[in-house]
Amino acid sequence: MMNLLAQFDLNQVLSLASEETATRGIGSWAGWIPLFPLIAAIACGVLAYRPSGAKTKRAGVICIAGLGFAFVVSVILALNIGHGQGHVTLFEWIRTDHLKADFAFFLDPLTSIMLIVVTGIGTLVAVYASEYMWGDRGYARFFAFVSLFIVAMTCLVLADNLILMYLGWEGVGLCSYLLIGFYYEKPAAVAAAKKAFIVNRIGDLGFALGIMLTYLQFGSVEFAVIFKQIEAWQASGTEISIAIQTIPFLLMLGAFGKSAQLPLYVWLPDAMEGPTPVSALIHAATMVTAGVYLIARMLPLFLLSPYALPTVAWVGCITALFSATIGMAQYDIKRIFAYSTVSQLGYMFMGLGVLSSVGGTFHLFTHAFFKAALFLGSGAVMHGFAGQLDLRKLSGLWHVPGWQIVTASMFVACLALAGFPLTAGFFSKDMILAQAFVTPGPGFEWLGWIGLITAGMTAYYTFRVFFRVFMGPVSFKPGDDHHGVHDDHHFHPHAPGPAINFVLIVLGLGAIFAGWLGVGGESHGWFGGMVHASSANYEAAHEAAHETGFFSNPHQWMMLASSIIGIVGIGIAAYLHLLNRPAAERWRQAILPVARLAEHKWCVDEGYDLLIRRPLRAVGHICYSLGDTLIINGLVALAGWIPRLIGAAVRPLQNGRLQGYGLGMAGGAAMLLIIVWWML
Amino acid sequence: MLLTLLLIPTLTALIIMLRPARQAALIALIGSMVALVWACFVWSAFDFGDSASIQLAASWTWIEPMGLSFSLGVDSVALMLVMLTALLIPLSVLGSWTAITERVREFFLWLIILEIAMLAVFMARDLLVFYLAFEFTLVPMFFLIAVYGSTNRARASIIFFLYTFTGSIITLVGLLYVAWLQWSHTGHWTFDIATLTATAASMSATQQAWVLLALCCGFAVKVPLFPVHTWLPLAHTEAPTAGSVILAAVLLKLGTYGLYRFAMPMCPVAFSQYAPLIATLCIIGIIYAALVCWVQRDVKRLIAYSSVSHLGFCVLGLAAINTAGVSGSVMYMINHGLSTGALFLCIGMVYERYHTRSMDELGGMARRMPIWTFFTVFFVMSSVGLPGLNGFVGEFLTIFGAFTSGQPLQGLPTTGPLGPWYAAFAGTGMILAAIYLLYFTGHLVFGKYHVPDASHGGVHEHAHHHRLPRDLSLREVLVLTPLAIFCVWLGVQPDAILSRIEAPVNQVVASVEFANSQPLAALVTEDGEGR
Amino acid sequence: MLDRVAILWPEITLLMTVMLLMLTGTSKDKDLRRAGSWIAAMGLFIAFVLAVRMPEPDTLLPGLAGFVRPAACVVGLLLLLGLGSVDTRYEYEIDGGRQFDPLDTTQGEFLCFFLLSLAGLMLCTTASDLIWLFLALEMTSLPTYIMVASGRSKIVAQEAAVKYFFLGAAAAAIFLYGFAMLYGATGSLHLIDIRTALEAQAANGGIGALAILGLTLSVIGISFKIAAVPMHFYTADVYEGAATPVTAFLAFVPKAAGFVVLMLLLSTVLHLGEGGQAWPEAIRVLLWVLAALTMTVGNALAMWQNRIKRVLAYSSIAHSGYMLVGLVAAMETTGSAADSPTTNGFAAVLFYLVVYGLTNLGAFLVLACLQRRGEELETFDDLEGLWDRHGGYATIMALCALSLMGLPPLIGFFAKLFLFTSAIRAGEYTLVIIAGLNSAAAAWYYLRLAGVGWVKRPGTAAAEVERSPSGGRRFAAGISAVAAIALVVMTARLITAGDDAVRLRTSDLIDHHATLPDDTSTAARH
Amino acid sequence: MTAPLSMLALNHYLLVSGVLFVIGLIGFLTRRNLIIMFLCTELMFQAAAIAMIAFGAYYGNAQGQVFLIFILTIAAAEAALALALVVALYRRRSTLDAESWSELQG
Repeated sequence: MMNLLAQFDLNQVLSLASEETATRGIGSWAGWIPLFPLIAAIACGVLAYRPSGAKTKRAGVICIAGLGFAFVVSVILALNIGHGQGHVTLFEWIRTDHLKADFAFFLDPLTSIMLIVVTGIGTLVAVYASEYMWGDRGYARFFAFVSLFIVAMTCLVLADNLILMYLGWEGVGLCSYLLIGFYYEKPAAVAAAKKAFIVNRIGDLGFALGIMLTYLQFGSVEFAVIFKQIEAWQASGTEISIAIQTIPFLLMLGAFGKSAQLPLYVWLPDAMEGPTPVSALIHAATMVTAGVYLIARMLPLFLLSPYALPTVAWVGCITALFSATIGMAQYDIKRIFAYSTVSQLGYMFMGLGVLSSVGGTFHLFTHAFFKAALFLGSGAVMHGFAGQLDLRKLSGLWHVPGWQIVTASMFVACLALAGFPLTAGFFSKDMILAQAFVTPGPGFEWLGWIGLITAGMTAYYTFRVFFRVFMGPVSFKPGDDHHGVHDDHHFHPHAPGPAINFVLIVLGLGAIFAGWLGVGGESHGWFGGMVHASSANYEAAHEAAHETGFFSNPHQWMMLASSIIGIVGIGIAAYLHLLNRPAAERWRQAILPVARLAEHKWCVDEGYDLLIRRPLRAVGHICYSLGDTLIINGLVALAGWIPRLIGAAVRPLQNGRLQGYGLGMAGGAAMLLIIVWWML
Repeated sequence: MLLTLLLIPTLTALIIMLRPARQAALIALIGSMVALVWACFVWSAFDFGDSASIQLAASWTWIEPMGLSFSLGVDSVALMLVMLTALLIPLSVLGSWTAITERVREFFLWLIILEIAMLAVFMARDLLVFYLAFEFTLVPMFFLIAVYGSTNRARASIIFFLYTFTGSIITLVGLLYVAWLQWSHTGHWTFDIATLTATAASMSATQQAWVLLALCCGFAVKVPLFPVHTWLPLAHTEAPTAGSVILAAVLLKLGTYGLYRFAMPMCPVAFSQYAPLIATLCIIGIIYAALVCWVQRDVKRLIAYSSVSHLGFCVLGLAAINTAGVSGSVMYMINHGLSTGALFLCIGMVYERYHTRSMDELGGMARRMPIWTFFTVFFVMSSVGLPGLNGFVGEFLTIFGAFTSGQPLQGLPTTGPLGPWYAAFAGTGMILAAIYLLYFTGHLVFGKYHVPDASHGGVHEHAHHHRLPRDLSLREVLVLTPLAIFCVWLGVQPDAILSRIEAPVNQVVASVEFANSQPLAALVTEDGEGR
Repeated sequence: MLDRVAILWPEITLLMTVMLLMLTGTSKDKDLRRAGSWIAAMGLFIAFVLAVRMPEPDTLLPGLAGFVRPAACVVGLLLLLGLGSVDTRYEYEIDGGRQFDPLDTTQGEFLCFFLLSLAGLMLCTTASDLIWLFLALEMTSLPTYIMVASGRSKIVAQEAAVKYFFLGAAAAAIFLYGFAMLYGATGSLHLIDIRTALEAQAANGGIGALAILGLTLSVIGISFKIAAVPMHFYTADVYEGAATPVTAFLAFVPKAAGFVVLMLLLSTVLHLGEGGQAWPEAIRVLLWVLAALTMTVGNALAMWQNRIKRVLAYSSIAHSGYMLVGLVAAMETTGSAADSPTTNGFAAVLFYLVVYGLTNLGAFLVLACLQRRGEELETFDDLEGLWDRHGGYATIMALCALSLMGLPPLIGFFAKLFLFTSAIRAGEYTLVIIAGLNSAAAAWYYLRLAGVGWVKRPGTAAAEVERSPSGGRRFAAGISAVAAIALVVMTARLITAGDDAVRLRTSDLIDHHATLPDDTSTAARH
Repeated sequence: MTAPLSMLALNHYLLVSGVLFVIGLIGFLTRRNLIIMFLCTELMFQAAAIAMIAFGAYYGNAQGQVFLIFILTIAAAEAALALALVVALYRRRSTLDAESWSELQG
């Protein structure tokens, strides 16, 4: 690590003169963002290995300071960047005459939004975790990994070329592996961590091949060069070769792997084994959005091929619907929110797919806030009730003293997630659905309708959790995780402390007011402006939408429709889980086979295990037992035995009898004579 | 200059022989450190401006009528491997400080003799000197495995010796054929690599094919390419820690170095003709070995099979016959040496404490050995090919080489027989690598802590001989830290090596491309042919 | 005839030493008897000095004597050292007070037979006609039969002598018949005349069937001496039965004589093959088959052995096979200036002979130096853990075994290298591959031989192994081990000497048959 | 010297020597008694001698006979040696059967 620091060559970072673009040298500040979390990571790492490290809170403070400073710099960047771009090269990384990839940062409005989300949520989670993780043996180790995660995520977001993004990509994969497997003594956690890393790796292979194909077609992996080339082609109208059109599909594979979309989503629900702050930060707000950021960043490339974006849209939509159905049938709060994250990510991809890049990124932005709030809230519940997460065993937390703030922020976050009017989620989801009905594309209307239905389901399962856990009669059973050791019979929940409450309040406010950023003005307010200024903007189809809308203006129409759907969803949830809980059981009995299947997550995990993992292991066994030991070693032993076989054939002649030898000699001589005679 | 690099270990060997056994380890350490310092001195004396040309050359005639001269010389690729060897020997000496209890003097003697042989291989500019050293590395390795190995070491050492010995004899026949061809043209015997490569390159395609087959027999066994790899897991599971570190880190590179130095330049036409076949063998090797790794219960055999899988990438890079591929493969040789060598050291440290290598008896070390866990996870990530660490650069470049080989790159006409599909299948190797290495970490490092039998674990710590602390002692940390620093340095700053090996790699690739583009009129006249 | 005597001085000195030994051997005075081996050594040394300076005989391969005789003397000296005091039982009895009876002592006679056999070998090199060849061969082998019989007091020695004698006699009869047919085909016994007759036959329509059959029979008969395949049956039993120093003697002297005679005989048809090939097709195939069979059977049988002497016996058969490869490769037809010594088959055989002689000697002498409960070492478990008990011997055994295997830095590798290069030059690719695979297979038992001393711990049997009394053997074994390493430096000189030794006698020298070529250059060469 | 042998007469002699040689060989392989075996080898020697003489006569030079003399001397030497050996063996095993000598094998 020390070596990495020396490489940073501080004066270069501080040098205000950035190369190409003429912004006020803002690019060079970008170098600072990954630097501070890195220093924090090293400091916490050192602390982790000193025996006294676990006792003090110092690690938490260092991490919060590092991330906080990065957040401040990101905010300054976001304000100063306006609609310009920044670029700074820290040092040359890979330089063969074919392949050129430097450790360089590229800054544009889209990057600054992502930076704000990453560092902002990161700091808040660090504050939350400083209290939540207190008392755990790996306290310093946790903060080392979190700050390392922020370093990797910022590198990913700031990267100016695909290979550096790949570095960040795998870096976050490593940190998620380390953090999911944080409680390494629980076999389930270790298995979940391994599963996350491997599924991500499958996606990363697609991403790597995509990078190579990009290099092959564009001769370079740097965004600036690629976008310039695309503009040149579009200007000259040259025909786009099939090879170039396959690049988006490969990159998509990487994006779906990292953002847990349909084929490769299985790792996210299991990632809940990790500590809750990790779930909130990595598996809700930041890492899983990397896939969305990749597609947003490379949107011009995706536009080249006619089929890329529709596929993205449809995969996103189906994933949203699919995971919403599973979410409705789960009982573990964190699992429900995990499936809801997969579903909301589906929405973001749908947004990008239907050419509403603003909608997609804005949903990403708002989702980060309310989903983090939901996770941290459920974390507080888990912390307070000794690891209890089953919604059937918790009820009426609103009335328990000290839990009011948590309930309030959870309520606000649930409203946002459900898309209740005027909350953040409402605005972002509405943009996506509106655009779905407007953009001409294969079956995009159907997309819209499915999106609306899923929105209803989302509202239902969100408030199912809320009404079950926070409303209704007060009754709770503690979990088995003797975090704070109390004996069972007269257990009293241990209310969340000030740090947790502060963070929940901030996120709650974010969940409400974040929506206003994207409203107003002709292109969705400040947020829209920022996105349009970046590489992810797409103008064309927008104006045409107004005349041919279903009603006079699709947005007004969509606001009305989605709010009705949201309220209906909330109503059903209220009826079933607050007013008449036994009715829920009766309804479940009515559709028992489907309900049980949904509970078992449509047996997707078992399917993968059966179709892929078990056959591969069988092939492994066959290769080892049959291939190696039997065939190859067999052949080698056989080759080793040939001389011995010849020996065995000749050995009987050596029987020690004098005349036996004489006979052998005479016979041999005769045989040789015959050969010579035959040769004459 | 180079001769002194050989003389220092010889001197150390002599002193070890004379001094009492107690001091053998210390002398070995000092000797190998001095050799390392001298190697750095050689590195500084080496002018990387024209790193393609042979520098620091020196030669003494040995058997004049045979044209055999003991000539040394090194270009930047060979220098890299010399530095790798010079670095690893002191580390493995330090690594096995307490591991070896009886016949200590012979152990370090064999280790230093092994170092002499390996350095001679990389520095040889004369074909026969290369071959002499190439085969002589077998003897110390044989004794290291046979005397200091674990349970069925006798069988493993004999199989190791015979496997490689048979392969290399056929290579000898191939090399002699080329030498004789040169003699029948010019009338005087010489084994100088440059002249022989020139003659060999002008051979007819069929002759080149035969010579390539002969060369591959010896080098493919050493690299362990797919069908002939079964000796490696046997040798590794039985070898002592230092033995398997050197075996994995340097001895396997003799094969790939041989392919790079001899197979490609000597039979360019045949090599590019058969490159798809070699590439398919590599890919099968990658996937086959990775799957086999996944079902192993013995940790050392798992890492051994992982070396087979990783070196599949290395040779794939060579078969790509373009700058990215070949420089990736050279990078891979060095990176694999560092990361797998370090992994073996880590396993050795656990073996020294609990005397077992099977995952059933051992697990969850993280709780009791945090520092060891850091290093093991670090090196696992390096060999999985995590960007930012050294494994990634080599792996990415080799797959990238295979991907772009044969495709008209932007304005750069690259010949090369492979294509994107080779890269795609090789890429699955990256996923499988993650699977089996995390399977290994999941069992050995994380998960529930269990030790062979708890008493033994306890007793062992206060056992009679060296009282090893539960986590890593300072000595052990000192062994692993330089490797970790190199992994990070090569990961963040691969240019240090890439830029230096650019020239020789380009030279080899250009020679192969030139030979392919050459119309085969310049055939070797047939009279040279025997009956 | 007198001029031939001028070149026989080394043999004459040996014969004189034999006479002297016979006298001292039976004298009553004890230390005079014991001085026998010193006298023999002196005789050998003088012979060596003379052999180096002898002028070239007027035979088909004039230089051969200049190379083989000094080599024979050197190896002879080492063998003599290795002999030490063979069959010392009678001497003990004398010390123990038994009345000395000249009839019973065998010490003196043993040394005489030793020197006679060596003289026989040296005579082979200067043979110019078939009679001389026949006599020299018989003179080499007859003493060896007695040495085998009297070398050791155990019954197995007599059994070995019986087998060796009878099969030897039969083989002698075979090659004698071959000589007769050769004489019949060419009408002369002088090798040079035979050569001119065969050159004439080759010129008009190929060499006659009688000559080819005669040559084949003699090659088969002589292949008994070099233990080539059809005639190899006796080797293992005789080597195991005889005393170890005697076995060391058997492994080198008859084999050297056999190869020298083969070279002389085959040089009558050298370069007379159809279409300018080195050998007539029939002879080439014969030698090819002999070489391939000998290598493969030798190595194959060696795999099964557990007793050390039998392993070394079969390994010596395999080495004869490798040397036959050199014979098949033979000399470059054009004899051009560019013909470098390293691609000359015959030169490679001579070089291999010397190297094989030294390293094989080392291996046998290590066995001779050690004994278990007064008896010779038997199986591999006697050698286990030798490194811990007798470090020096384990190293010598390892060095000799690895050199016999042909492991690079040692001299054995260069010997095989020259064989391979000459075979490749002759275009015998398949034979080279077979030789390569054979030496790879052979690596198994050589590795076992070399490794057993180092790898294993001393077992119960090995615990009782201790040094045998005589000091000379240790010194001889040490020298041969050092030779395995140091000779590498001498390879250049040795191979060039070998190349000069096998320069075929050009036909223009034949007419002035009587005058000896006073070629002064031979003396300067060594 | 009398007129050299005609080709026809030569063939007769060669036939005799060939038959003699084969008889010797078969005798050597079949007869168990050591002395008889030695005599068979002597028979093979004499067969070679006859061939030598025949060729000598055919070519009209005396080299064949010179060779004969030496063959006889060597045969005598071997006879002496053979008998000495046989006596030593008889003292050890008191049997002359060749089969009894098969301890060394494998």
